[in-house]
Amino acid sequence: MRNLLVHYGTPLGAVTAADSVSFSLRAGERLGVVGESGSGKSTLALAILRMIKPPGRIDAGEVWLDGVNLLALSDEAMRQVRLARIALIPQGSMNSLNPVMRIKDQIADALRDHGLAPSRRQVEERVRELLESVGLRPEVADMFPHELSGGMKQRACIAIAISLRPRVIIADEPTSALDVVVQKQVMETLARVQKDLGASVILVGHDMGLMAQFVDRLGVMYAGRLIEVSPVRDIFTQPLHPYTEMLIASLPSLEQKGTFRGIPGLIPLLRDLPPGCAFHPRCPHAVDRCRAEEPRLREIRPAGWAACHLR
Amino acid sequence: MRADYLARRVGVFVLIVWLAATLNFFLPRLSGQDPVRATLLQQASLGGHVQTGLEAMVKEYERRFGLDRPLWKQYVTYLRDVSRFDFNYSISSYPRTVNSIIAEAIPWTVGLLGITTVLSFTIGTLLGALLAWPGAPRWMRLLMPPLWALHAIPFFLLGLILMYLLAFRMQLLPMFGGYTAGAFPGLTLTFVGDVIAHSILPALSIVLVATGGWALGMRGMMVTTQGEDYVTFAEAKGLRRLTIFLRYCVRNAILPQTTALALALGNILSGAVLVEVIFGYPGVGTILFHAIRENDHFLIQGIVFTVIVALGVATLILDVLYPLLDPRISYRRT
Amino acid sequence: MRSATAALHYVRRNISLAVGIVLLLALALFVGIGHLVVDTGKSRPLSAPAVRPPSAEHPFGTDRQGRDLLATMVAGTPLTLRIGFIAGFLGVGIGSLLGFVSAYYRGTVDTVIRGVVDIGLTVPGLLVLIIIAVSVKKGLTVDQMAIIVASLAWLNPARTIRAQVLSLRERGYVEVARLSGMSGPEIIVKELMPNLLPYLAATLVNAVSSAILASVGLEVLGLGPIDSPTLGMTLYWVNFNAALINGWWWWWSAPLAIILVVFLGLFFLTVGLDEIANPRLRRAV
Amino acid sequence: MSTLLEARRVTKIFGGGLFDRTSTLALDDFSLAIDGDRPSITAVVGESGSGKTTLSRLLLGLTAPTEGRVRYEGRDLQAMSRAEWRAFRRDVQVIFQDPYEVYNPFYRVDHVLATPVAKFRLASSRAAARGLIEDVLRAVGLRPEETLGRFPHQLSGGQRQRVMVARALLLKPRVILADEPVSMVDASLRATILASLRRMNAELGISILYITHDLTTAYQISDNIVVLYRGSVAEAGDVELVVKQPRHPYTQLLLSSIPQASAARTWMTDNAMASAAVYDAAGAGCKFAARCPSVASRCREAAPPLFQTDRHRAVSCYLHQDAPSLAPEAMVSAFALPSVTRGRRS
Repeated sequence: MRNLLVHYGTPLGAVTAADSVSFSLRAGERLGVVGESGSGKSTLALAILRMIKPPGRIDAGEVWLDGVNLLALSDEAMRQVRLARIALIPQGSMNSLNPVMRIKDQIADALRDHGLAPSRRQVEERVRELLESVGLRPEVADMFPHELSGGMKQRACIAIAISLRPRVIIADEPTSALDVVVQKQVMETLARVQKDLGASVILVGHDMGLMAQFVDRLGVMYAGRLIEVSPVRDIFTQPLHPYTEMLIASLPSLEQKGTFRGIPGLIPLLRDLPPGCAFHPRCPHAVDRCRAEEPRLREIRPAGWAACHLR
Repeated sequence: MRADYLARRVGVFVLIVWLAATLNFFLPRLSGQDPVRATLLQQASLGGHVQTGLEAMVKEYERRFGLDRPLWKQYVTYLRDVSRFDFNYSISSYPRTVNSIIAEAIPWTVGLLGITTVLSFTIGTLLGALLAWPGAPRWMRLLMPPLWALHAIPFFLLGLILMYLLAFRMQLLPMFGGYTAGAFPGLTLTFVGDVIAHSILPALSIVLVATGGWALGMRGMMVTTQGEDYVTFAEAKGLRRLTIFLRYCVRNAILPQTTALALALGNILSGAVLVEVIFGYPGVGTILFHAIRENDHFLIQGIVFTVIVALGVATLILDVLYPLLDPRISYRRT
Repeated sequence: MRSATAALHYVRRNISLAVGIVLLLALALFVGIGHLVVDTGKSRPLSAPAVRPPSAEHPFGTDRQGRDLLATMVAGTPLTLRIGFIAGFLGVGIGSLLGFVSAYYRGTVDTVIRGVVDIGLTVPGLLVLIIIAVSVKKGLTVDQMAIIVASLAWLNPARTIRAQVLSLRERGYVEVARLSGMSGPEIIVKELMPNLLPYLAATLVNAVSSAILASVGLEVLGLGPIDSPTLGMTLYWVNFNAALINGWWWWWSAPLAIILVVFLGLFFLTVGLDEIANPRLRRAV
Repeated sequence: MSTLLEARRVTKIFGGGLFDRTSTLALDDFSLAIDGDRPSITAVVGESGSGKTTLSRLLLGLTAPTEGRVRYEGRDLQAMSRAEWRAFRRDVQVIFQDPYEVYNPFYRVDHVLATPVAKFRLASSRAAARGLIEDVLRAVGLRPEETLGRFPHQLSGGQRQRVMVARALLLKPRVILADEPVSMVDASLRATILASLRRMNAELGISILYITHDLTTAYQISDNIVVLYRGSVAEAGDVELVVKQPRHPYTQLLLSSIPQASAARTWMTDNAMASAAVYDAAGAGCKFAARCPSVASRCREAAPPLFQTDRHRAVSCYLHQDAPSLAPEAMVSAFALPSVTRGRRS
């Protein structure tokens, strides 16, 4: 695994959901992408898989995986890449499994459509193996989704995602609908299968706590732009961007009481962005330049990138 | 759970049949006098070739449902008869029994309705599914407006138009009846061919109208299904477009279609009755038409009751089979 | 002013709605102008020579009993529509009342109403109507006809509106309204109704259309108001006199064309209203 | 101490009718009381299926308990007269989870504010009503001219939720039930809403019941906390004690499952195969027994009562059976007094 470089713009009609986002991902790395609602983080996940639906579209940019530009592939070649090389773990909205198919059939059709057509015995064997690797009992293979709990469904989704040993796993808010206890179990499962496969993980979400505990490096999105990318420890000790700093300050903790405070102002709408830096109306340090000129993502300290004029 | 479901469903069926029978019994008596009796007496007083039979019928009717007997006793007698499918004699064609007349007509109606329902459901559902598929050819989209328009027209009106154009003007197909008058009914090739030729027009007028409805419903469901998370995930699994289309979209979108089928049967049947009348097709609808014209109350009651029971059975079968399509059903409460 | 242009703009996008309105307006014009220029008395039998093809004097021709068909259409169309509207309004009125009560109050009321509706819907409506029509005395009037048709017309509205209210009543704003001191009927009228208006309209048009269909069906079977020149009765006479095989094409073309316009108009109106009532469809357009 | 709103030995079972063999025990012999004299913030924390939604509906009188009583000022909610019911409706207000669903899309946001004013006759004139509404909007940090006259979809989630807080304030309630008020609001806006809840408690003397799945925010704003597990109290008492030194194995599991937003990484362990949650049929014993690491045989025989381990804490676990046991309805006696003296409303 060499480099994954994403760099693209996606106008949804007149709306730019993600603008000039670029980053690289190393083999075996866990990268987090965090953002509040409307920050374009889910668009990013779908864009890497080339699954942006009209009226959205990818206008420019490149996604490199092991020396291949995914955006230049044919539709059929891209289909082969999905799951086999880049797999998605969908949002934990409990609705990602086909309600009328048994779990084993939902794994089997993925194997079959990727040219693996082994015997029924082999399929059963592989399904059992996969379920076991995510901590599910073999009986689950013959069950329907409605017979599983939320955590079990999400584990089944992980089993599907790793069925072809992908290089990159994109997890889009995988635990957003789960209770904390189950969330921890699911994330531990994800961490373990990732280690076994040696795959990289892109975790997309809004929960800073989950990011702090799970990822190696964290990208922060605001209004469709990546405004900071740093190793996760640095972000929490010395954030570079004022938004990151205020976001962290707004999080309640279990350590100390009464220390958190919100960010005043509103999250801007993507169709109505302020000129210059999108954060300037809420930024306490904003200067004239912030109102006029949009900052670019620059390396401010080793491995620490931020898009802010003040740095 | 499944036994519960079955028991509840059969219970509903019995309830429907009982209600239909009760309605059949009480409605004619609501007007104060007994219209059945009135008709019988009127027919008897008119005289004619069947007078002796009619007098016997009046006597028989008096014996069973005599007004001197309390209403509930009449009702019990009636329920007993109905449960044995005994609907008495036909008033207009005495001494034939209502049963024998209905039995003769039923194969025609079941054949026509069964085939047209299956055809229109299959074609419509398929068409609706294809219409929602991004890979569908463009000409298909042009089918939509005519289908919509046809869907809005009552079956029998389309029947009239088709009959005028194809049978009367172009003389392509026979106009009336189930087979050519004078033909010898039997399992010969010519007779079967004759029957098919006669059924094309009535069948066409039902299929053309009904297909649009199924197509519309299926297209709507497909659009909904395509927005579901499991379809997005299926795409992320790198499945072939055909796999996603068939096993994820169509498979789920067809579920509400099937539930709708049970409800639609009643409407199709109501429409088919009129189609039969227009084409003089020897099915239940035409018999009903004649029965109404001749005030043959026993025959009317017998037909209505039989049809409601038959429809009840059809929907019962559909409902019992439905859990095979949708694994969630045995858990869901209705 | 602005809302008027906005409405016009919307209608231009909602083609179905526009088509429906135009068709029904055209029909209304035909009837309205017809009543001014045509002597509807000619719709009575023996007021014209029998079985004449269209001519200057009888633009739509005449039938075998000596009715002028143009006069018959002008007189009969509003009668048929009247049956449809009376039955439709009664049906939707009763149906939505039951639907609202059933879904909002739940419990035993709901179980009973839902049971009756579910069973009623599985029974072929026309057959039940036939039994009713046969049972009541002969010589129906148009209004009695409407009431007979209405006796089943409430089933479908009750069912669909119950389903809509069921989904709406789970919304948070119903709860908030209750906590703000609103009573049950008040919540139904002020909180639920406004959101269901387009839906109710679509249901109404649908019910009118079904009622007309049912009434025409009964009439073709000979169970209608024999003395009235409604569209369905005209078709009954067409069938009775075997006009089709006798080549009297004008006799059936006129009522057929008008019924087609009625059904198509109502159908496109429903589709258009559905588009307003159902935001998901609106987005898909 | 005068009890304002009280749930006394309340049990709520859903289903279980004649034709329905599946019944759910949503709340099991649960008691809670809100003190009228010392307005405090009490948090009820539980995961999905813990019965917290049922509790909030019971306390609001939106459903009736299967067993037990819910009382307001000593009157059973199920047996109130019309006038008492109106007073209750006014005094006990609620803030719901979803800040969008609570708005009728047909009306402007003014509707949710104007309705209670009209229904409870809070103002004598149109101008007075307007003034009242503007006051409460300002009190929650919204500018009336930017808020009124808008449709709900024109406001952000945070703004919408603040309008709901304003609505509650309008009625000058004595108790506010906040049911997951920030779980659907973006992180950067949560703090503002929680701060206004605290202010309402401190400055206006309104008691607040904060129902949530989120222990972290519960810790931040409440004085006392009740941890629910499948319809029963696991642990209750002073929030500092419960959060900093949890005694019930479930509270401990819950706390260790929360990913902390800090540079210290202690969350993930390698025993990833901890079995997927086992929910066996509710037997006679402790409901947590099936998942408890320190389960003993007696845990499966009978459900543990509450043991008062500290002055301001009670735990339902046999690990603490040496402590004196406490009747369920007496749980409140383990609550701490509010740490700050709060003003009473005039």
